[in-house]
Amino acid sequence: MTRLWWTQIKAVIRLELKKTFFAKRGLWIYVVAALPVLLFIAYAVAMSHDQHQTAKIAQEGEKRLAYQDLVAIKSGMTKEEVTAILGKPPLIFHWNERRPIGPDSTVEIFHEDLHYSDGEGDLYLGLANGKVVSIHIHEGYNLGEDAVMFAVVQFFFLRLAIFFGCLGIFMNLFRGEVLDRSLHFYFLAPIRRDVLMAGKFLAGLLATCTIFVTSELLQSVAFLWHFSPQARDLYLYHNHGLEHAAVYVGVTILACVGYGAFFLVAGMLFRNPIIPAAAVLIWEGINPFLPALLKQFSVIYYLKSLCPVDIPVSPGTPGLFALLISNADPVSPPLAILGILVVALLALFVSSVQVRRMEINYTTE
Amino acid sequence: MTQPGAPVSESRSSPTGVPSVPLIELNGLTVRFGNRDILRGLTASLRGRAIGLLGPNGAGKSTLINTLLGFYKPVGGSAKVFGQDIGTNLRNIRRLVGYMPENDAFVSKMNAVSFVRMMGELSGLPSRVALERAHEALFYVGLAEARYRQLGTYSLGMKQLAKLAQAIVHGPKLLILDEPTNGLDPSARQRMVRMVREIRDSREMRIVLCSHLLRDVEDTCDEVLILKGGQIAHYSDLDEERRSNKRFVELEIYGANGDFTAAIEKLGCECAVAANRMKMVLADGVETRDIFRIAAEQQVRIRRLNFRRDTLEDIFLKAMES
Amino acid sequence: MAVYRRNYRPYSGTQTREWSRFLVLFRYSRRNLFRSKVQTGFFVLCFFYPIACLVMIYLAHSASFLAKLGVPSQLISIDSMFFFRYMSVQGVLSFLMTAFAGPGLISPDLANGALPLYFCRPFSRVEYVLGKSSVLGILLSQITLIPGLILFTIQASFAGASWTWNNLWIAGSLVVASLICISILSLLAMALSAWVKWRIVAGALLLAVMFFGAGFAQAINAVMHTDSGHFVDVAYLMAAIWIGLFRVEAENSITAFPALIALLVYCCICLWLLMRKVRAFEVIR
Amino acid sequence: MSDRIIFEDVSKFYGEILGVNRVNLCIPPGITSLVGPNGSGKTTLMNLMTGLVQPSRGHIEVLGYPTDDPENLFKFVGYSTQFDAFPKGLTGFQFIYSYLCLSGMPLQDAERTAWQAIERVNMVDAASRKVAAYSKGMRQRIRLAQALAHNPKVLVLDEPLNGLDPLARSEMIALFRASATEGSYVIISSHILHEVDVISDQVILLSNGYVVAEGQIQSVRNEIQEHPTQILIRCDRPRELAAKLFESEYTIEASIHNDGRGLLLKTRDADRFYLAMNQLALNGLQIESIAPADDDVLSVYEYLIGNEEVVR
Repeated sequence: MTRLWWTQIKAVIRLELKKTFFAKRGLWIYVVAALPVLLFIAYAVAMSHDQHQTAKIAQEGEKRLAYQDLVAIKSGMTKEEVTAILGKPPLIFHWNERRPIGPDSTVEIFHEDLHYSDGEGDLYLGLANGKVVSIHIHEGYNLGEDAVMFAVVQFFFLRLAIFFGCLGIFMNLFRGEVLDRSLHFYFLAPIRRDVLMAGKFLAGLLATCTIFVTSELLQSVAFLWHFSPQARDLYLYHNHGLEHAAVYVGVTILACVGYGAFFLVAGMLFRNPIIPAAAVLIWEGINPFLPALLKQFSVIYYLKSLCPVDIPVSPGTPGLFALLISNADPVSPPLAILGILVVALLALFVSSVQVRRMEINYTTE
Repeated sequence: MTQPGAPVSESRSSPTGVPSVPLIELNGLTVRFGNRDILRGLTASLRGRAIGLLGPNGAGKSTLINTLLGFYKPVGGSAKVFGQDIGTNLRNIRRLVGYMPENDAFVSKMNAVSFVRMMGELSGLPSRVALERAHEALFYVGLAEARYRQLGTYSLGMKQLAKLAQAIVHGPKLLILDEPTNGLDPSARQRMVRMVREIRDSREMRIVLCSHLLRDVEDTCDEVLILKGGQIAHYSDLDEERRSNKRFVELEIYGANGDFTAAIEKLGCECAVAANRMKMVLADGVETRDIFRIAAEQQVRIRRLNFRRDTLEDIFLKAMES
Repeated sequence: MAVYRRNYRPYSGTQTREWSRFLVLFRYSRRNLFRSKVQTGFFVLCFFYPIACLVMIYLAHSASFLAKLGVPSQLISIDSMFFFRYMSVQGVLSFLMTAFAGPGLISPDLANGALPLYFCRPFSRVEYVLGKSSVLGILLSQITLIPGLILFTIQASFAGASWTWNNLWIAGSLVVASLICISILSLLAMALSAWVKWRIVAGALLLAVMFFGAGFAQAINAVMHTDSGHFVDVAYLMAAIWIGLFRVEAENSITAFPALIALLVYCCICLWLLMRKVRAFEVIR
Repeated sequence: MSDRIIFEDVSKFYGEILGVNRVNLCIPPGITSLVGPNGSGKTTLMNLMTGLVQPSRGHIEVLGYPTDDPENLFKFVGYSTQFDAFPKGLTGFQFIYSYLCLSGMPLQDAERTAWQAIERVNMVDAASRKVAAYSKGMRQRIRLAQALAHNPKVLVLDEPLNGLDPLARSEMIALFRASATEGSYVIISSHILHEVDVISDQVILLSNGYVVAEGQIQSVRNEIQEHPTQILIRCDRPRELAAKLFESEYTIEASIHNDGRGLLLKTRDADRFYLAMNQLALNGLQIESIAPADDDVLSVYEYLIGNEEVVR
């Protein structure tokens, strides 16, 4: 018996995957998943280009410079003093300015911009008539803050992309079929309705997980691309980078399970997916302000608890994220996982009941 | 201001009703989707008042219609409607044509009147006239009571009628019907067929009707164009086709035994018997009277007797074999 | 005494002018639009802020009254900033209006296969799009452009010739700003609704494009340490252009001209989508 | 374990809308045609017997199985619906194939069976194209193939001939015939009455959700006493014939055709008329044709359901 069911489930999955992966209407999900990857690739390219520049400057300078050399420069120094410390500037621009100092008299000012580098950071000096007037030290990109930024973006991704992705795919499983008037096709096969549902759910899960996990991994790769090997190792092994990545993958999968089950039910109960979607989004949005009991009944609550780096809401992070990443009282990981699974199972049970009494009458929209 | 009258005056000119300018003129019309040729060099000139367009699925009937309406561009050859080329003055052709598509087509949030009225206005009727004619058209197709209801709530048959109404509202000279009786229940079908016949006989409109139900085509059309695999398999005048072989007789008889058949064969007519149905070829000199005589002798009841005419079905089958 | 049989009647009367046909579509679509109560209610709602502006203009010119209230009269100053604020508020409203009314225009026709019925008549695809978009165009200009100009004229009549002469350019910017806003919004709405043939989803998608755009713009900026991320944020681009037009000091990291180029590119994409989807029959190979 | 399809006063309501009401049926093997206007409940009846909808009242049994158990039911039931839609992006073959896979069939068996089914509706050359690109008739046929694929004992077909060309029609009808003679149950709904006339062993007439008649056409026709038999005679001198016929008491009414070459006779006793006709024919009457005008489904339909307006 169960062997038959498994073969049937496999058949359903095969059929569904063909539809979910190559459906025109599913295209946007790929886009959503691909955007952050592209973003990080762009990031990697830009960063490596900058570093290349910096290194080149450092090479061309006649002295090997260290960081303290750069900071040694004070404003008011003459060009000679500067060159005494830093050597001849590898890169230099200059131009003339005539500045009005009275109703009809002007004065000529000779500007020079010098650019030094110690291979990590850059030093930009502005000289006017041979005196240093502006000093700007541009620190090299250090992995620490970028890692936080990375975490933030990934979290944002988790919150929205996976939410909408699951919405798109799992809503399609039943509601989409009803809208296409093709659901009866499944109900005409000698297969238990709940087996069918299980198959569809697994198919959806497979699809979402593949898409989003791949995206996560690609993001990490793209992010770490341009860093020097030792920096990478530092991040991965000593800075928990690796385990974070692993955890993120886990969280992604859990998110798919949770949201998936949720939208599966929603797709059976509601004619119009927008309403439940909006409801859930709001529910999860106000989640932080809910009493502890109600908190239990949402996916994001557990996801937040699972997220490894609880991001410091520094003034640097944009407002949108700040709102999303606030997490009041986290629960312990095992509890969180359990919670999500319970929520999912609850949803699946409801939908299995629902699917058994589902009827085919496609009313005209 | 446009002049929809021009080609029609020609069609009136000839007394027979068959106009000097052919209704549709195809020469070498070829249409291709991707690498599949749907129409392969059709060449014909159709003149009938009501032309039935027949053919198996995928023979290119709908494609031909859509090409005539300019929805698809031919890759080769040309076509003329009322002597106007579909390439150059499509707009004029569309002015003269009313089209009832096969798949259901409507605007869900409108009631029938404003839907038909809008369509009328889109093909150039002044607003007031359009309203007037919209009501007329809806009455004419028999949506009288339902015409203020929203089209979204219509049943299949009613949607068909609404489609017909929008096709005739602007008083076209050519009415193109793609599967008009599709999915209609018997009474609705009879009604539709009756209507098409009326329109044909009113001589205001020429009709191109595309259908799978030979019975409907036979009831409505005077010419048939049979397509097959994107080519013309047969084009003929139905009435002439019908005037052939008068010697085939079909019988349905009760209370007969072998003797009856034997007696018939004694007359020298070969005949085939199946259950209580019987087909025979009257040998010359033999009349129906003789059959009745035999029946009278043997107390046989003849429930059905008729000369088989060469029906459209036979024509169609012949065309398919060729 | 006579018996009249009602049967088919041919028509050989006058015909309306070719160019005016798209207005038919305009009329009917508009009528459908305002059949919904919510729609009408929201439309009324859109006029609250303009009325408020009207009051402010009045107050600004009745110094005595302000004095009575003890408000310093220079508190309210009617200048380009004032109109910029007006524009941004109405811009948001008109966006919501588009999200509400836009998708209903095309998607039902595609979903119910009505397009062949339009195009088998002497009526082209361009005319169709024109007719449908004119509905949105008029609707939005009733929210943005027209009240704006009215406010300007009233202000002008209060403030006198010299002010008017010096600030005439504001009127110009009002026109241009609202035209840009209208065209991009309506094109976006129509393209999306033609693409997903389902009204509600199209509406949602429009919102998504805006918000996701904003979010992603921020993400880009955060990651790349730049400001050019804002180019994917339509609302931001529009704001940039307006700031340029009204010559106000507001922090905005994109200048008007590149923003305008970006918007034009988006418009072209929308048009392309629209023209691909609005056909009598989709040929499936 | 019965060998019938049984409805015990079954009612189905969609909210307030009446699907079918108080239906009692016992359908034997052979070809059974459902006939009735649009919205008379044909499709509902079919959905009920395939468990796509469950009855609001009453009890349905298909060869002894309840309809709420798809796993067993569809082992011997095939249903070709009227819904003209398919799962996205499948080719004709994949459509059938995946359907068979759903039933847990081993893959290569499924493939073989699928091809067999496709051959039976001769769609072989189009089978590898996307269903989305099919014409109406092809879609119809592939649906049929899906219903036939697993050689079910009960075939439920909702307007199976809709949109088929004449050739395909006759092929399909032959197909149904064949499976009916093998003793399976073929339930067909159709609007084309002259075809129903030819193919069906028994008919079920539906109107507004009620069964108004069921059984063999002839017997149903004979049930309707209030309508005398109508016979159409075409001959050269109809008036003379009419005059003669009026002498016999079983003649109720006779009317001359407009073209003056036809005579429509209403008689209470057809058989005696036929016998008499033989005699009449002998004395110099040129008879072109004789045909009973109202023993077919169409006339039964018109008598029982009436030529009611399309607009309901």
